[in-house]
Amino acid sequence: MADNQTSLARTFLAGLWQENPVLRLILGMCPTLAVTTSVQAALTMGASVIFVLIGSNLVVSLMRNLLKPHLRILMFTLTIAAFVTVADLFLKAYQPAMSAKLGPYIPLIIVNCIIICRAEACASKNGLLVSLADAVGMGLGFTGALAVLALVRELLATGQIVFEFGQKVTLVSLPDVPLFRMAGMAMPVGAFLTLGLMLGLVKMVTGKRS
Amino acid sequence: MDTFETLLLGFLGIVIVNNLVFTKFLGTCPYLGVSGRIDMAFGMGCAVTFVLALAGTLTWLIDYFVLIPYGLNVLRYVCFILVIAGAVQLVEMYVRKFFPVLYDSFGIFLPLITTNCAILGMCLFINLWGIDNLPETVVLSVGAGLGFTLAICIMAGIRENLELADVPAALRGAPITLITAGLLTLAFMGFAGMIR
Amino acid sequence: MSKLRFFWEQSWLLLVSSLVFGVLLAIADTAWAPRIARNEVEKFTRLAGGMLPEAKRFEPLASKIPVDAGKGKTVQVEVYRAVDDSGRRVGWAFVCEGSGFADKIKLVVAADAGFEKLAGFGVLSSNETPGFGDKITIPGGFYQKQFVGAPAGTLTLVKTGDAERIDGEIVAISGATVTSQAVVDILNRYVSAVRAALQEQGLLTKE
Amino acid sequence: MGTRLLPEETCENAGTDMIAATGMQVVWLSALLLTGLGVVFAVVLLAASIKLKVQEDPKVEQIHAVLPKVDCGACGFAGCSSYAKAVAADASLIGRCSPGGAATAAKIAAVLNLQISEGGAPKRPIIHCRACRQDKTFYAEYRGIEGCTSANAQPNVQACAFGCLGFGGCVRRCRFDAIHIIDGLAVIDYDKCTGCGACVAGCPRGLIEMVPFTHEPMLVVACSSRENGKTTRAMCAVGCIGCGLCARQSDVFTVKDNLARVDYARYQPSEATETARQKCPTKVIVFRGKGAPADEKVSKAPAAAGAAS
Repeated sequence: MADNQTSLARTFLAGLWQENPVLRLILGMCPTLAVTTSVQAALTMGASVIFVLIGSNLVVSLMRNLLKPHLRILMFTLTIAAFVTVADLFLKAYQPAMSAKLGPYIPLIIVNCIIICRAEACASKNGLLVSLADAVGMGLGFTGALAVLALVRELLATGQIVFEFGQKVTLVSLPDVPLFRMAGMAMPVGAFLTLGLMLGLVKMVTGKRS
Repeated sequence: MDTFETLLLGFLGIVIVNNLVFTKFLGTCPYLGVSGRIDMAFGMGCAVTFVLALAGTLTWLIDYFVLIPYGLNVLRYVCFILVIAGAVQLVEMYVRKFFPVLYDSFGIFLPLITTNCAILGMCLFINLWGIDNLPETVVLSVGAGLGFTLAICIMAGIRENLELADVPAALRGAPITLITAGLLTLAFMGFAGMIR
Repeated sequence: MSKLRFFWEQSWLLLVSSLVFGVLLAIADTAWAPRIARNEVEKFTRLAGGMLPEAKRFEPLASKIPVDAGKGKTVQVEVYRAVDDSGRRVGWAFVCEGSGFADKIKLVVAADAGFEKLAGFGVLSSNETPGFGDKITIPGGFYQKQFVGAPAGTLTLVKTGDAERIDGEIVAISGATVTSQAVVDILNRYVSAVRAALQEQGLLTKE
Repeated sequence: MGTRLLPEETCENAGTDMIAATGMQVVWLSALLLTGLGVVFAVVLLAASIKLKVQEDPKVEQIHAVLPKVDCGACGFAGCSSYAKAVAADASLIGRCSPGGAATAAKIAAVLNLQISEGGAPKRPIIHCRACRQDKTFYAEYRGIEGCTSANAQPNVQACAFGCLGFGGCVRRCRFDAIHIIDGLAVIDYDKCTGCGACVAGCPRGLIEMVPFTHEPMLVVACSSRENGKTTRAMCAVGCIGCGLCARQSDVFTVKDNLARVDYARYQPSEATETARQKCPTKVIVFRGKGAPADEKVSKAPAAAGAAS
């Protein structure tokens, strides 16, 4: 991708919709299913993925000419793991509740297909600016998809969206009617079904012939 | 003696009760991608089991003998992923060179495993559950691999029949696989809480 | 020498970056370690403080108490003495862990000064089945209230009974018997063992 | 809500100096551990990559180089190397790499095209039929399933049993949107076509053939009717009646079962092939490929009075 202005905007927008990692490239399923029981958790996961994505894309695109073939994968995993550890430490220090709730899924960002995919497909071939645009685009695309999924699941499971900053803040609260108290939505069953239907919806909207 | 009993219960527990794919969402990326045909799925399962056993033991050794005594917990993730990536790449080269036949059957899945959440996930869970002896680590790792193979082979069988089914256009491919996986999770929830 | 040169040329990037990342992570770790430790302690004291209102400070005991945690494993338990302003002992608190329905459950248990009656328990971490098992985490909820004032001996779980009556019987949460049983098991295992150890060390004498 | 039970300063200074003591030690130790691991892996992997080198078929290696090498499994194959091997063997799998998207597909096509004809011309599909709806005669109006395979199963859907049915069996298989049904006839858009060959299997009547495009555009006999001249004229205004005029002009053309064929191994555009094209009574020899002139129109009236509806 040439390094001019239009390609920057195009890479950024591609990440948001045409090549949205979750909805179109179907990558990064593990965190998407695991963490979307609550909107706050989804947003925290999205934020940490953006941070790691930007960090690793920049470092990878900085060293893209020095990479040797046999150490390629090792270098990517090392950089990504380092950034994920920083993110994990930060969360443990400043957001202990969230870090406990997300548990093992923060370190699992290392093997999240999106980050290694962007590092390999985009960052190791383009300059800093394009990689940055791509990282932010992909990150926001990922967070957006996660937030929507979490919204649906949390509303259906508990009937309310709760944010915890010290004290509980209930944004939305729906009547205590069975439709909004489906415990299944918080369990793995709900995760798979909701994501499956959501991907189906996206495919219908884009009318993609596969 | 009860250690054998714990090992057996632990093994059954990890294969059926808290199966990595259904209860912990680990390994869903290749689970959706490679479960098209049963032979591919089985090959993938064997490769994952082999690497999980190898990686689980290696990472536990490093964790137990180096990280915890010296208090270097911060390096846990970096060391784990370095070991896994290095081990997988080494094994792949070795199998490709000396066992070409074996390589064609399951070796080709090896590079796919470095970005597989199940491997790193399992290593982290071993650390999280505070397993403090080697036999239990090996048994749990192999069990997790077999659990993954079980899940992916069941899914491959279903998806092969799904090819003949009249799936609505929008749901073809990943969406229908996810919905099937959801129903499978429902089935596996029957085992929940059986072994703790 | 050419072998070494060739080796350095090929993989200097990996060595340099692993060194740099190692140092960076360690610095980040030491910078944030006190904050993380404080968060952990804060969470413990907030829960324990909730159960022992008059306690002002929690002092860890000199030595940890070994408790047999089943499956042939013994766990070292850190017991804290709850002390008010005047230094008088007002209760005990400690952290214990066991396997629940889906995953491990980590609890904070508090008892009165003489360790005769429990002052209740709080959940540090658990991921029981949402909608059923996670009812144990509600502070002051139907299930947790039954433990406040319960005898520090062995507790039994009953399917039906009067939850208001505070005695050795705990009424299970409907639909989450396995989780309720898990909590009772954890408490039975740790409470009696810790009490025995404290009695042995003569720390339960009236002050 | 509870009072601050742990006075800040006692825990703070007790905590920090204890951490600080080992602080420097942790930094020093972790640096040592990580570099140690790095050295071990660097040495082992370097040695392995040299000693365990396996020579790979260059074509597969070139394709592997082009792929994102992320081994995400989205293509249904287990990782990029096995996908590269599969694509090298069967070009119709080109569009499967979703992370790479169209860019990677085009690059694979470029690599493949150079390889398929051993460095010769890239292979492109051509369609052996050029009859639009108004050129064909129909015995009945077909209201069955809108699909070539199902229409092909019914006898006499259209007079000609060999020609293009126009229900888009090939369109459905093409991943590059390079083939369309225009006015009842499948037409290839050579700018978009990557030569992957997926459409060949889409046509139940086998009208699509992959041909090495040594020149651009190429001459093609756009018909597959093996009926004799009189019947073909009755069924279709632009069918090949097997008159043999083209074969007499240039040996590039041969006629078998009343149907002319171009021998692409010896194909060379020349004076003779040009006169053959002009002499053809039904103008069935046409140009196909980038920049191909439009087919010449032929008056609709088929010679014999067929029972055209």
